[in-house]
Amino acid sequence: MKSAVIVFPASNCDRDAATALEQMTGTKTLMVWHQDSDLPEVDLVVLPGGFSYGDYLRCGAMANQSKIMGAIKAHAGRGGAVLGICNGFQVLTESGLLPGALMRNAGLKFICKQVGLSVEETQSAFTRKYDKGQTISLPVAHGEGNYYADDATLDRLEGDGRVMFRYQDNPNGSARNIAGILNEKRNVLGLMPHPERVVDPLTGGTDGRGLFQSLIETLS
Amino acid sequence: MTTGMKTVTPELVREHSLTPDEYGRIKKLLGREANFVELGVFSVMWSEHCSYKSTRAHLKKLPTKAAWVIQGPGENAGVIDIGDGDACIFKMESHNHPSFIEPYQGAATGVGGIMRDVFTMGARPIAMMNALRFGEPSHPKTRHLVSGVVSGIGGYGNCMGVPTVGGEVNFHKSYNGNILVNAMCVGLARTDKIFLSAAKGAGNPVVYIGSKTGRDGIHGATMASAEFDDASEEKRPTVQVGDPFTEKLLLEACLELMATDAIIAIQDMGAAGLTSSSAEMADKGGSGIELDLDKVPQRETGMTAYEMLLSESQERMLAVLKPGREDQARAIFEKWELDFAVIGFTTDTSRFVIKHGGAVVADIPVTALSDEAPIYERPYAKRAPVTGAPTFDKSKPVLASLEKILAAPDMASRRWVWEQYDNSVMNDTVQHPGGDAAVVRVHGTKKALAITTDVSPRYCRPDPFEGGKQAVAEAWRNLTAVGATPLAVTDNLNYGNPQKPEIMWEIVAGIDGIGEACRALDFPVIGGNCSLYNETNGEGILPTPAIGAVGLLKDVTRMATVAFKRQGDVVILIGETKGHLGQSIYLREIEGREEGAAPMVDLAVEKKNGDFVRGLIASGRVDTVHDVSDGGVLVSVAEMAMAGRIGASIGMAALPEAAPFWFGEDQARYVIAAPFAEAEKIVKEARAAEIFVAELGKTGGDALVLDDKDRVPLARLSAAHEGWFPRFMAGEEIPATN
Amino acid sequence: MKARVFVTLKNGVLDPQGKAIGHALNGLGFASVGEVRQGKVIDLELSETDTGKAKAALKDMCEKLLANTVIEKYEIELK
Amino acid sequence: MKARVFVTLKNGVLDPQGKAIGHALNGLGFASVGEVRQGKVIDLELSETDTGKAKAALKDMCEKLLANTVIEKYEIELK
Ligand SMILES: Nc1ncnc2c1ncn2[C@@H]1O[C@H](COP(=O)(O)OP(=O)(O)O)[C@@H](O)[C@H]1O
Ligand SMILES: [Mg+2]
Repeated sequence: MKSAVIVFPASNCDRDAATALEQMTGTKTLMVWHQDSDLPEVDLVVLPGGFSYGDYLRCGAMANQSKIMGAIKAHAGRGGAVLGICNGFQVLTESGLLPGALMRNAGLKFICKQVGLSVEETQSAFTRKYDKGQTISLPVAHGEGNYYADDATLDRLEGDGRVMFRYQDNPNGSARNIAGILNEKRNVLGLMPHPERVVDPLTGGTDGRGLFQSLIETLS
Repeated sequence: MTTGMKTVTPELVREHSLTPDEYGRIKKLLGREANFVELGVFSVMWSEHCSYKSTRAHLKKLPTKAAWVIQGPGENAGVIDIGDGDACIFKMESHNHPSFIEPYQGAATGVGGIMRDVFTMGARPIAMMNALRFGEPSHPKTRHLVSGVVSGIGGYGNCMGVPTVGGEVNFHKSYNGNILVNAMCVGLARTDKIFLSAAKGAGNPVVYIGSKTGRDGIHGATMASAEFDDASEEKRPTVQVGDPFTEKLLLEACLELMATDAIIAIQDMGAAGLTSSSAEMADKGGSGIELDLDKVPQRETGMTAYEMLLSESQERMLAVLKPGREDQARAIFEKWELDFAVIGFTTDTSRFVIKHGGAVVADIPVTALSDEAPIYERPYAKRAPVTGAPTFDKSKPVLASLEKILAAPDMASRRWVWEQYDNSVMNDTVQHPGGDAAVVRVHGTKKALAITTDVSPRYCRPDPFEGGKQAVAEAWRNLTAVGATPLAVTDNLNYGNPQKPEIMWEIVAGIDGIGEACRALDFPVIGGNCSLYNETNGEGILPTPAIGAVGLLKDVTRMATVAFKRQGDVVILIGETKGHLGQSIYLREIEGREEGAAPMVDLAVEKKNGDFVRGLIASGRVDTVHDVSDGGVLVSVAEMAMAGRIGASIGMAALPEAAPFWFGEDQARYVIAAPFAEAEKIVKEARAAEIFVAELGKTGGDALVLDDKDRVPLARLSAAHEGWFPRFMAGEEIPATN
Repeated sequence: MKARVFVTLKNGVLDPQGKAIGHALNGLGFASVGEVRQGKVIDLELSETDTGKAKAALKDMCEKLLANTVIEKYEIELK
Repeated sequence: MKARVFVTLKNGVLDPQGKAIGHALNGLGFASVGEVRQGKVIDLELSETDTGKAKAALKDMCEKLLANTVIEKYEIELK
């Protein structure tokens, strides 16, 4: 599986995503600058966590205006896999590739902690290696991860089996405990927790590996 | 163009916090009267903050050398060799005053400032710590300050993508009007890629990079000057606003430039901005410098030379490049959308020359701003250290006292604080906040750095010397407790007004204590910062010499954590317990008194016990260790139990008095836990080595059981320990004491 | 020309920040305070001199960047 | 009664957000955009019916909570 990580100004989990991917795939990850207009030929595009443009105005809003977004939309349109983690998820909702929006945490504070998630759906390139209903523990680290969408959208997401992860103990006020969702074509995933931070037992656990293994199995 | 020039009068000199004697010295050095701009330059360069005029003579006594020290004090940060061509660069700095005025921005810019000190030397920051002191919880300002400072630290550090991995939080009434915000940054570089600030050579371009210059933070002393009167209050904010987004770009751009060989010298613009960075670079390089202020990128119109030279706008750096490399550098900064301008050049005149609007507005010998700055041997008056052992009520039930102590403001879990910090970004955090020291892996290796900050100000007031020693010893102990070899120290000396002989003595004794401990433990001081005049209404803060320290784990899989890991492990106490209750948490929280002598640190014993424990961890025999500090042995055992969610049954036969043993704060002690067979061997070896050792009991169950009769469920202890901070911050609890 | 853009949450979208402010104000003794909503105000200097063109450009800016119309609405004011 | 409070950074205080927004708008081709400053707008419902009292209370709220007068200024509007 070949993958690319997009680097926006003040992305800061770009290296983490690349390191996790390299560790899992054994192949070099390509780093792509936000000003580029083309993507290299890859199976997976990752929009990493961080504070693109300082999270000024709205998280992900300015990154969504980057040149590279055109190529990412085209890649997604062709069915290519896109993974948005944390700030990457915010960019995806801002761009319309995923529905809804991520608002300020209900507690109004930044939260960094390990949270329990249930894997809601395993019918996807991102989650097939997990068991349905499995509980996994991933870290969150965000100030604006409070998922919002109108009821009709939420019903549709649930009806289509596109809610992929739910919080067991909602840390941020997200509607219906949603932590991660898929797009309609099931090739774009956005989630607030950080799977790339849990691929090494020494630094927090290995519960994030399943996501990368799923992708490797599907895309290789 | 307004030159902002005005005549220098005695009045103006005083407004710049310079004494008549100091101004006399300035005239002599210049051979004439200073003009207004020059007066401003001298006032900041000769300020306590920049010149260390009260402490310089004493700081010289600190040990700064060891085989592994690459760069000691004097540069933006200290550097140590951690093997394999890797260098660790770190420093700690205070942002006390701004954080009191505007907690969010004050703390945020403190974080930004210390990060620049570290990355200006070529390091990528990999970890942040912060040591915070607030007033008593019941003070009306405290909650607001805690909330603002913590979110400011998080706001800046989180955006930078550098994990904040630990620190300290204390509450005490002496900080009611003067909080302390000390931030520490640790970075990594290669030993052959370290950048210094010496602007050697003449004719080399001086470049300005980062954010534009505005009228931020211009020295308070100059506020009264008439020049500003026409402008509204609004024009001169004394508090700077941090822009972590720009800092992140500046970090990446600087590291990119540093990967080339275009740089001769580089330095961040910290306190006194353009003035101190340029003067210090010229001074260190033995050169002169000439700057043209018209070329400085400016955020506002009509700025005077005085304003530009004294501005403390954030997120700016100054570099001296090899001639001809300007375009290469400019391309990098343009890519990162940062300002870049050639604003001057180095000279061979040894003079600091500033031009504005085509005219020379300052012309000063460089050494007048550095070596010739006054140094004061301020008089100090020794106060006899407080001695004696306090009395206490022997009938108080031990476990009830424990529960109360675990929920005391200084002892309760800091989870509320560190959950607002991204402590796992960069994916190398091996020990998160909550343990003895944070452990951060050196990316891509099996090595790791252990990091801690420590000081017990309550010991430093009754005995500044022992308190200074103790701060170093505790830092060394915390590093040892995770299995690291302690390597070096950065200090942050927070004291009151040095012009008061009693305070000056606290400073001198504190430095002496730190020096003695660092020498005995082979733990050199490679950098530091002094913050003096921490007073309100004539009341000084508790002397607070915070010690930041770094150690090395050669193999991160050979590491200890505080959590109990298995049922049935033997719990062992290493180190002698005499039962020292003077100035202890027990005395303060249970008896409501701050009395008695501070505990003494026997440095030889400290070293012996620590080396023994570290040996056990390094050989893979022990993985569960906690040092004994605030609150004593029982608090350590309880913390280990809560962290591991495994209880323990402990006891001590034939104790004449329970409280001194369980809550005494004797130094040089550790609690460890190991399986039975291993534990037997450890006890034998310790005895053979003449190290005090005692078996306290066994791990197991879901309660803490004392002497086989009293018990308290862990869930209850955890609820007390975890509950206080969130309740306090939610406004549900305002304790009357402390 | 100077312009002011207001970006506020749509009715029906929960505003925890506004709620917290209202709560704090009540706590401070301002009993008369009912619902509170917080939004953003963005002040812009425009070199454009034609009001019509400026308005159109501002609308475009709001749609493209300044507001997220999934959750926010905007108002434009020219001065 | 409804009130609107504007809280904006004082002149001269760096506004990183405004700066970034201005930059982004220029990047999107809105060349006419010069300086941009971002602030907060707070909409409050007040049960108070006396305008004078409301104004005084709002001023008090701004000083005590809504604005950080070290770096921010405020304006009050009653509607
Ligand atoms: N301001 C802070 N920021 C982050 N972590 C903190 C802070 N204050 C305390 N901590 C963490 O809480 C834990 C307990 O702190 P403390 O009681 O001071 O430890 P010790 O006594 O071992 O020095 C440590 O892991 C420390 O790093
Ligand atoms: Mg400790």
